[in-house]
Amino acid sequence: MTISVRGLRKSFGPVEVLHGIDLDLPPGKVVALLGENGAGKSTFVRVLAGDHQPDAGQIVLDGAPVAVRDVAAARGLGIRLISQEIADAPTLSVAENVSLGDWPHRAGIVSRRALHQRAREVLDLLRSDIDPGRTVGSLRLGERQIVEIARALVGESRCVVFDEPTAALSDAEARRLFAVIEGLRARGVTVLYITHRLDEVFRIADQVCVLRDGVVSLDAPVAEVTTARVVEAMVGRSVATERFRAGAAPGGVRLSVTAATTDAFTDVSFPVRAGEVLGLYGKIGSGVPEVAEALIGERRLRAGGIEVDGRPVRLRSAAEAITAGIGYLPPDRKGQALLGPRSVAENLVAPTWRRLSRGGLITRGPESRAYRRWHDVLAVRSRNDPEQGIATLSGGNQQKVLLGRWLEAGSKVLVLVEPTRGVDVGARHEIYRAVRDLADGGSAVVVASSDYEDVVAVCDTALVMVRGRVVARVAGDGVTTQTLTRAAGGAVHA
Amino acid sequence: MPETSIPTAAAPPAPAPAPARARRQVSIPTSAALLVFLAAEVVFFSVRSPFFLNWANWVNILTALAITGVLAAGATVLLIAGQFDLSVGSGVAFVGLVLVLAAPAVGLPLAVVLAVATGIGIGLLNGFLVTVVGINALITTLGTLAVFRGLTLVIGGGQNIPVQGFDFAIQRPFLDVPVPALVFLVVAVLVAALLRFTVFGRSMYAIGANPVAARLVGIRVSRKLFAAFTISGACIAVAGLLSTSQLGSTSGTTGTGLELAAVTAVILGGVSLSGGVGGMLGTVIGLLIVGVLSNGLTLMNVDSAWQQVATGSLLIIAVAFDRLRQKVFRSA
Amino acid sequence: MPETSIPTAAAPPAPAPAPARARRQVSIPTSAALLVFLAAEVVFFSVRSPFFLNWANWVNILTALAITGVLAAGATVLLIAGQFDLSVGSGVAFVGLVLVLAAPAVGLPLAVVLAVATGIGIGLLNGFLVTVVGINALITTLGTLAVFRGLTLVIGGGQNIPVQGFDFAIQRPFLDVPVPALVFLVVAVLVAALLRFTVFGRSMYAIGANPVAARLVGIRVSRKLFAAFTISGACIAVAGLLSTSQLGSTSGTTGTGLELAAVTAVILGGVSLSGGVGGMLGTVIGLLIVGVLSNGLTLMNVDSAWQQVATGSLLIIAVAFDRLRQKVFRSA
Amino acid sequence: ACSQPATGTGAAAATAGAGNADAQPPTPPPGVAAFEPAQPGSGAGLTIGFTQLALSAPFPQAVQRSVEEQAEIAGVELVTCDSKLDASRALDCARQFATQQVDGLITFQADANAAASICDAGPQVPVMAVDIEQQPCQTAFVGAANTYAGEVLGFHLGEYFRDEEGCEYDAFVSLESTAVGEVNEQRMGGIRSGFESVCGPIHDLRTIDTGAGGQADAAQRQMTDTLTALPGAEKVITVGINEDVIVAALAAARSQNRTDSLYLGVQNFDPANCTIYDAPHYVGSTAYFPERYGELLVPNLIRAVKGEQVPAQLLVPHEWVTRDNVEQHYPDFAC
Ligand SMILES: Nc1ncnc2c1ncn2[C@@H]1O[C@H](COP(=O)(O)OP(=O)(O)OP(=O)(O)O)[C@@H](O)[C@H]1O
Ligand SMILES: Nc1ncnc2c1ncn2[C@@H]1O[C@H](COP(=O)(O)OP(=O)(O)OP(=O)(O)O)[C@@H](O)[C@H]1O
Ligand SMILES: [Mg+2]
Ligand SMILES: [Mg+2]
Repeated sequence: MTISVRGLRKSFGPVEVLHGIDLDLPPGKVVALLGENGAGKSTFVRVLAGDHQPDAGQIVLDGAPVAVRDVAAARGLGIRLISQEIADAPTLSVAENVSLGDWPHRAGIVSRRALHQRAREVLDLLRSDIDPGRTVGSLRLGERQIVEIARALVGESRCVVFDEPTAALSDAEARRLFAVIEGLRARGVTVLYITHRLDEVFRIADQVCVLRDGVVSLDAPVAEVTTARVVEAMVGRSVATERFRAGAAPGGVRLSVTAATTDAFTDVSFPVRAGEVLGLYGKIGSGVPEVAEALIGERRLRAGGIEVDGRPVRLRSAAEAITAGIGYLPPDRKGQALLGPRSVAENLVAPTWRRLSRGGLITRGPESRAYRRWHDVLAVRSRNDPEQGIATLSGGNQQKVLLGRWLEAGSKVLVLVEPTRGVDVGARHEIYRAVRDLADGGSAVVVASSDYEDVVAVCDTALVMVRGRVVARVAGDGVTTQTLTRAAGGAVHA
Repeated sequence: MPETSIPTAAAPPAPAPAPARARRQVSIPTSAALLVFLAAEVVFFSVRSPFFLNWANWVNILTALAITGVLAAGATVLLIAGQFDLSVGSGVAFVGLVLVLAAPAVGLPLAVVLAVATGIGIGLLNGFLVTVVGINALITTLGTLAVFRGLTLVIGGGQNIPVQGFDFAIQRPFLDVPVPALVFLVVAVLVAALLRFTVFGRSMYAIGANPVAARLVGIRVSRKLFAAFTISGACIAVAGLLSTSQLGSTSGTTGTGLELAAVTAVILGGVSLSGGVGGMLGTVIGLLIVGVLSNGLTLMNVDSAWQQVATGSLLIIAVAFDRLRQKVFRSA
Repeated sequence: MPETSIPTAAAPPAPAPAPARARRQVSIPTSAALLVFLAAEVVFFSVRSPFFLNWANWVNILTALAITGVLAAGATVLLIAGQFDLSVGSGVAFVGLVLVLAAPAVGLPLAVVLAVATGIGIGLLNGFLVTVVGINALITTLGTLAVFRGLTLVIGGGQNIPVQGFDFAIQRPFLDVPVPALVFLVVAVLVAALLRFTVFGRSMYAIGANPVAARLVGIRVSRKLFAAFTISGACIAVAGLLSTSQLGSTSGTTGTGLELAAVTAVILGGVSLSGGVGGMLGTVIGLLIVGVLSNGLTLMNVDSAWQQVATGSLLIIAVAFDRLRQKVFRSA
Repeated sequence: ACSQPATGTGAAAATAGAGNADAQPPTPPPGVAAFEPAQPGSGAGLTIGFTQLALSAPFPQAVQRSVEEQAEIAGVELVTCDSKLDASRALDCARQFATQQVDGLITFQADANAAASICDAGPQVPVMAVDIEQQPCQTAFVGAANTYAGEVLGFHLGEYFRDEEGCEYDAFVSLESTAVGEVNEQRMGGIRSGFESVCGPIHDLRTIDTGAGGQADAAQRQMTDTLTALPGAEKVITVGINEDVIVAALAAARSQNRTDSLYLGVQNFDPANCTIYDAPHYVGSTAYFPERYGELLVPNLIRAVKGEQVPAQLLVPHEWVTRDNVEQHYPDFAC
């Protein structure tokens, strides 16, 4: 049976986001859905999954139009969505989250055993060793993403939609996900797969569909397309995969970490010079994000020290770190960075309120200047209204605004964790350029990422970490996909 | 009791950082900590009053908290789903009024049916306003709180009105325990089971923990919340019958402040304002902590003003005590 | 402790669902919708009562809501940051008591200083318990609510205690407007400016929107919240002085229920329970909607029971009305 | 004293502004008793349970202190339980006294209809009902003759208006508290009938509910609006369920410079409350002597416990107190 979409339209208030989408999703096929940030991918799949109601057009199942009144109805039809933003119940156990919404029960009585058994089974499918008894709130972002995915594998489904599932996954986790997707395809399930990582497309997709400004700009079998053509269809221009290297020779040491040790990593040392971009590359459990947390004062050092501009700093809180001239882009957009109900402008200048204020009084001028500047530099897709609620921006565009925060703050030391998570190809380059410009302006930048592309694209030097220890240090042209993955993979045991 | 152990599990690090606070706001005394507290109270009062430890007195304690307890049961379901019902107090008064006015006219049996229908009706009204119209629960139930208190005074003229032959609540079927206490126990067990073992119960937790997630996994949030408000309405009905029956009359002020008493017990028992955690057992302990205190202090002939001071401080100390436990526990 | 540090960070406990809930549950009547409502009230009462539209009566309305309004101002700041203060009502009574007891002993000027210190002290106590000890705001202020009501009764013996020569609040400095109304206006303007134009105000919104994110952009969340509770304490002090001076005395029941009246106005005015949205203007409109209604109904000699019914219904209708507007607007 | 001869019915007379010249003062009900302090040690070894109405109000507080005093003298052990104007709390109190095996009860509780259950739940011992009937278990009713007390106030208020103003007034504001149950109706209703017996049917009646037990804030707010709705009214008769609401009414008037327009008739007399007695038109109060209730309650309860007979009605000798006769009743009156 085929799911088809005909003339689908969707607006939010005055803004039309989808201008009539026509698409066929044949069974047993993996369809990659691509598009710039704000192209309408999530909105489209949310309509498909019954979470948004279309303003026009219809969803056709086996030739018969179906009404998808709400998510429950969509699930009834076998359509499941793993949404872009993690949507789980943090206070409940992994097992419950896996079965969230369709608990195994007899006459309304939940069977605890079945609950745990089921969780164990799907987690095994994903070869994950997360304990089903744990509270989801206590899991890493990546682990939570795994739980989200596991949820979609419970029970029978005809169509599973993944909205940027790998954004928070390690390569290893991603590989397991692909295996699972293979399995789904083999069972005749339709898979709709949203991503910004083109390599994934050619790895798993049978068909490529590109959304551009709310219309389908490309819909073809993978065999017939090239990366270049896909990118063209997405951004309307070709994007060279350039590398952004230091313009001038780096200056004096701005940030130096010596023999830093916490429960999550041991004996980590590195200097970062003014104008230098240092990459911290490592997969889950490598301790990379934890090093970043230590730099922002979210995690106390057990041993070792941190110096900024040669002055030792004791970082007991984010506030202290920021006062010491350190900026920090956290990995979890919704949970750690977004001021949900507030405006784009307010989110953008959040760390700089004080600086932009006069004696504690907000000054509109500098703020709107900051807004206009970064809105353009980062090519944020929005109504271009400073007062627009940031929650109404697409995931990727939210990410750009949050990065803009720290570019505006122009911190001496900038720590970026997963800076391009959920950001489209075009925008990636805007971000890399912005980071580089910042470094050239004399900042020391640390890019902590599990995505080697970030490191390769913009870092002068890179440390590879495995299970809390630095296992390799590469510099200059030594920073390549191969060296990074080999160093990191070397210590990975199946 | 997995749900109450959760916040501790996910408890934050370090002295004062704010997720800590965010967490702390939702973080709550585990039953363990509260039980210790309750035990302390019991020991204290046993020493101070010869009458405290005898069966009759414990029956009193249970009976005294029965009506608040029945309402707290409903409040527990709602609060776990992140909702409130502040209309329970005036609801009880209105149910009572309907009963006493209907009884002479249509006879007791039918009057009871009407009264129960009224209670459930109040729940349905709240549910409708919150889930269908989409008014937030606080405004809605603050509104219905005023409306039903007002109606009670308008119709009842602020008088207290007697009812004849409706005294089931002062019977003591067995072990010399009056009906209200027994009803409370039954309701508590039912709600505990509902929350712990049923799909409905689990979806309350899911909705409370994250309504967006609940929606995205296909839980029909509105319907479930509607049901939850209806349950609260049923509790109002039961409480109304108990109150009217054990007094043999109802008045304009019946039930004043019950909403706060109920919510206090629930929160003290470990349900967080932001929903998704806690359970009926905690609520029962919360009820006992408050109930035992006021019983014990009265036995010791402590002036009611001082009782308020004591209750307030205890509320704070009980939770502070748990915060402390958590810190020690963590840094240990 | 390290494992706990990530989850806390990674977990969107309260914050993340908040925006979603803010949209679905806690509706935010835009000032526009509420203003229409207020206008409707005004028109209605102008027609029904000859006394409604004259200046003296508007002065009454303002004066009548002054005390609630001052407290609502503090509540607005707190609620925007996702916090509560239920202790304001009994705080007012306690401040008044301190004043009337101290005045004869140490003289008025010093007594006033003591009273103000008391109010701010209550705020500091709440702030300390919430931000340092880490008890959630509801439990904390429910506790202090009981404690200070109790102390007021213990010390004041429930008596009505007069104070001599402290009648600044009945003066009418200009335009025949009594001091309380003027004080309220000043406080309202100050708080509005604080929220709208200062970094402090901004951080209140940020904390309410997402405490974790707020912390990570360098906001010292504990300190700010502590300050917010202190502001609420200052409002308690001011309200306490106004109330005592207006009545020329204070009693055990002074200020009962003010906390609910204040919170009602704030929520009605559009501040969401989950924090991060709303403002002082909304609160003022919320206060007026309630104040005008009760004034108008009293002018029409409507008995107070019916007034409760009317107020409750209106509360609901006002918000429902706005929900409707939003739905129509969205589907348009 | 009467300007014109009374004509026709009281009502007609009243509207004529004359008033009923030969109106008779209300007759005190049977059972008015004299205060008698308890005999020292007379109650040694006894325990008495005292269910209070609401310790947040001055009146019960005064009763409380007086009872404590007398219990002290008599050597009785006193256990208090506050019902906070809530019958179900009173019921809990009764249960608790049963477990505590007290020898006698003093019950001051608002809901007369709930008395049956409360009696049933309490210990089977002598019961003194304070101000509110506690059937079937009450041994004696002690305290205010509520209706009579109201009528006394109303009558003298009426007399004053008949003699001074020819029964002319602009409005009659009654500050009540439905929360205290029938006592409210008995006392406030008594005032009205007493007044009407002199000046005929009341016109321009404004009844204001001032919340549980009569709360100042509520009274002040509504009084302010009421005065606005009575522009130019210079004779506003103001009666209240307690002194708090009268103080509040004065505050409301003061803030509009209309203190002169309030003619005050007050329930109960608290010699300390000068705000009221210094008001320009303080007409008078019905004294309840709550500060002496103990002298009726304690000795008689002790007798009842010892099996002696006590009268079924022990009523407070209500007095009409004005600035002229106040020193007779309160020699140390200081205002
Ligand atoms: N609730 C909403 N209200 C208003 N506008 C919205 C809302 N949700 C999304 N939008 C807008 O619709 C457009 C498409 O958003 P959508 O989330 O579908 O983009 P996307 O393709 O998923 O981008 P990304 O790759 O960044 O996730 C964006 O411009 C966004 O601002
Ligand atoms: N009715 C609405 N009004 C305003 N904002 C909304 C509304 N519904 C959703 N949003 C916000 O718009 C944003 C994009 O829409 P949505 O929430 O459906 O996607 P998401 O789950 O946040 O992730 P994604 O980036 O994939 O869209 C979300 O962040 C959401 O908070
Ligand atoms: Mg998206
Ligand atoms: Mg999106």
